[in-house]
Amino acid sequence: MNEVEQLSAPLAIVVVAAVLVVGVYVSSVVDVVAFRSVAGQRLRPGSAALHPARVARRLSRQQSVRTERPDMILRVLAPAAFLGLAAAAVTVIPLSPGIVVADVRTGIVLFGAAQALAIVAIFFHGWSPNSPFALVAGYRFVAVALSYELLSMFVLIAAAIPAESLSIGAIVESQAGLWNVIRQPLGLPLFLIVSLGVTFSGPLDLLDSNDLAGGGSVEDSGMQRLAWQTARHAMRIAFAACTAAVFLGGWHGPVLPGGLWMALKTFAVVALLGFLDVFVARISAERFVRLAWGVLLPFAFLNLLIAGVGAL
Amino acid sequence: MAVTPVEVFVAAGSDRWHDVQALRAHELVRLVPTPRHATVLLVAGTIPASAREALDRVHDQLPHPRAVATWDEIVAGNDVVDAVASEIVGCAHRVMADPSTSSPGRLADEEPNDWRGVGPFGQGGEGMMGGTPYGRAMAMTADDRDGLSLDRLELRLGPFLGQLPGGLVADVALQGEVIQSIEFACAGSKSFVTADRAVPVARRLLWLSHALHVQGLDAFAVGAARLARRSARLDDDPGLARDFASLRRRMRWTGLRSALRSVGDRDGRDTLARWSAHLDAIAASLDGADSRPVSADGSMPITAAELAEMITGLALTDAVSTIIGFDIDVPAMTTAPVEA
Amino acid sequence: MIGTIDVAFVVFSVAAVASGCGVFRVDSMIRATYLLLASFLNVGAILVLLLAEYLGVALLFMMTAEMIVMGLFMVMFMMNPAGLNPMNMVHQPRFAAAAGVVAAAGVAVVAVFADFPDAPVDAESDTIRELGIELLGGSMLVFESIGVTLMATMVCSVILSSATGRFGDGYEGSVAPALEPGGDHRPADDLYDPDAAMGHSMHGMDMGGMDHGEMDHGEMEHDS
Amino acid sequence: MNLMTVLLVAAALIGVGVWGALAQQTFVMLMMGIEMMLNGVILAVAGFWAFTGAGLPKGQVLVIITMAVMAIELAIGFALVTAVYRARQADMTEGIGSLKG
Repeated sequence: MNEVEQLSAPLAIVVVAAVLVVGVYVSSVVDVVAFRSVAGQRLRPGSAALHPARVARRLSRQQSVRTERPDMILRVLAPAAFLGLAAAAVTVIPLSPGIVVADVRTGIVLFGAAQALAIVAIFFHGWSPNSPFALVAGYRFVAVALSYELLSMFVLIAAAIPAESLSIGAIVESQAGLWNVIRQPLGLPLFLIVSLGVTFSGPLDLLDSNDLAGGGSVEDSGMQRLAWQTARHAMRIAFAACTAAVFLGGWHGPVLPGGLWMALKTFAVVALLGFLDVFVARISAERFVRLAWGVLLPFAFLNLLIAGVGAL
Repeated sequence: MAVTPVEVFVAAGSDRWHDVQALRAHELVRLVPTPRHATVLLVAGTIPASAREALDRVHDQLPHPRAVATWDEIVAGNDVVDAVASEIVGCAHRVMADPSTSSPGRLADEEPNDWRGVGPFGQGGEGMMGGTPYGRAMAMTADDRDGLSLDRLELRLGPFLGQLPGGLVADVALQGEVIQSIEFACAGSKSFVTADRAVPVARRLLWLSHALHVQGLDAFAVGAARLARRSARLDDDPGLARDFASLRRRMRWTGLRSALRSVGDRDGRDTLARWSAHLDAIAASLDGADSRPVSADGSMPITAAELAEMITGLALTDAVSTIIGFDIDVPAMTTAPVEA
Repeated sequence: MIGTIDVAFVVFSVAAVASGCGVFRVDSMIRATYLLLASFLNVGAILVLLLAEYLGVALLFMMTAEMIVMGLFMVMFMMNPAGLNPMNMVHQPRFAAAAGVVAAAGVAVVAVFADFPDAPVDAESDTIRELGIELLGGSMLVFESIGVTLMATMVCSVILSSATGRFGDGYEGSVAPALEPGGDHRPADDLYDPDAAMGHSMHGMDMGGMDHGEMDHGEMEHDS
Repeated sequence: MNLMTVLLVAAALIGVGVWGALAQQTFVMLMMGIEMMLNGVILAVAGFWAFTGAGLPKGQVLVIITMAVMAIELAIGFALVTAVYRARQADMTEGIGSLKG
């Protein structure tokens, strides 16, 4: 752990910004590709690659409608905070051997805290426009989020046990021989469920969902909508990178340089999340809450037990 | 040339609502769930006088630059959907190129009336609750299912809500996400579900397309809408039955079954059973290699009052799923004579 | 000698106190709740500056979850949660402000005049590891007691908040509040059906929240 | 940053908490006042640990105890609010003049 070098502040900002910009763009392209291939529409590589840029250009020219008596501070804060938390989460994840933006000793707890604060940002998004469907969606999301919140913490703590450290860099190093996905087979699927929850996609598409006429985004237009979508993709990148680092061995891998392995694994998780988003139907919040407390949480305990026994 | 799809919000009268769903099949058009996301407002079918003001309000909710297209004014060639789609794309391009042509607001942007506070601190009602300070009632507490008295929010849903069948109007009272009471605006107690009646297979597929969209499966909705367009064409399409079977097989993997199971139980049948009946009917019709009207057996007709009773106490999501599970025949509902 | 840490400390402190004051000044319940969270986050940041790194981040993490729940309760219980309707929800403002000043001054006097030993934490020490070993070593009994207490709390809060109390229906013997502060309580039947509450449900009527099946069950427990 | 400044900030937080708890009328806001006082207590305890405890980890354990107290206060508080609300339909302190059910 000692040889990990902290990047200098300006370089760190550049690195985080680059990771997020590239990541958000790639994640948006993945969404287009996933949608078109599942829908059976023609897939032109050039068109798909330019799609996010075109959408961004169109939305930036669209009016951002102001609703009646919104909570304007929180309305602006919601996407900004969501994006900022994604950036904060990225900083604690090692990007390649020896390179991590902020090698804090409590990296995994900080990641969990960023995820918990993301719930607040998402709730703001539903609360602030002063619109009934958005409020219902935000409220419903919080109920779901409180249910997966514990799950995420147990799964991450279990991953920290073999590393004997809360630093994500140490967790990656502990996977030199055996990746956590094999050592703790329950961890990865549980963490993917959490990732789907935080990015409200696929089965947990309970925020911006069609059954509430767009839910939390029902009043969003123009830049407001663009900012929210950007933040959501940034959060997906943060969770994909964390999944790659904590469960898929991070930079470990043959032949290719470590940074490239990390990028490839992150991309694989982003692609998986993108396809799950398109391919899985939404389940109702009530059912998920039941499932989370009744089934998934016991599995998380089992996972913790496996990790503990493995560490003895 | 590659372009991004134009985002369209549909305000459809109940007579055109199913037809409009076919637009989901078109690559250059994307139907969005809220007017705030749309560039073009597509007005289709007969808009009753009672829905005029709602239409104007929806129109004003579109962000600038915005444009309006009207389905029934478009002179169609041999394919209405293509004609409408190209008109929509044209509209959108014109207004994007010259934002000054954006459709102006139809209603005045103001409160129904000024703030009317009555309390000592200028609040709207007594004890900081209730009253109608802007001409809109504030929420008041009412008993709920958990024995607490929480705020009760009265809303009117429809007639142009993306997730509900076009023209359907319902007055609901919500506490949190739970529907405490719902009343459909309709004439009489005539049954308004079509599942027991024979309808063309294309219409059933269009229903499926919208229903998949509501369940969060937009990509599958595109597939269903494409099948609907193919089945609507006159020429015989032998691959249709096979492609539908393939769509249905893929739908099995989406978790739709567990999402719909035991939602909206009535007489031992849940929403999943209703979906199965619809899908079986489509499959039977397509296997017969013709588009004869078919009826889905087993689906009981239901009246507006019965449906309202069924979904009272459900969460909003489950209520929407339940309503969509019945292929509601809104025209029959609104024009039905009052029965004694 | 003013370093980065001192500047950060001043910023976090001012933010913590300012958002703390904001909690009791804003009308919107959601803003109040999350201003309290902001205050906690800033204190968490100060804890990190004090080298209690794990505690700072844990405070951040825990308070976030706690305030989310609090926000839900706020919206649920409060009338007018967004503060869109003008309101005044304070009483005895002068006395309260005076008490606040006195309390703060009392602690401040101790802070300024008391003489404390000077034994700062070694900046090189691994405080997280030490804390972990302490929690599962010397202070294990304390740590486990906290766990058991929290468990008991969960059970208690479920019992307290459920509609059916230990001795029967939660409405039994309950009294409606006065319509104005200091006034008489309203008659009991304003709130519930007295017959049903006494357990003699001869009318067979079910008022809101009354479940006869559950009530009978509760009485049985009481007798045994 | 030294012990005195940390304690002064803690004093300010405790003062704000006392003011809030006494001035607010609703139970939930009253609980927020108590939370605010505990917030100050946490800061003070952590300050003592950092400057006078020579890094003894027992000081950190005390912070954890305070946090647990806060969690318990919140959970029991909300349960009581719910119970009182159920029984009296009251969410303001004036609503319950007597504790007698």
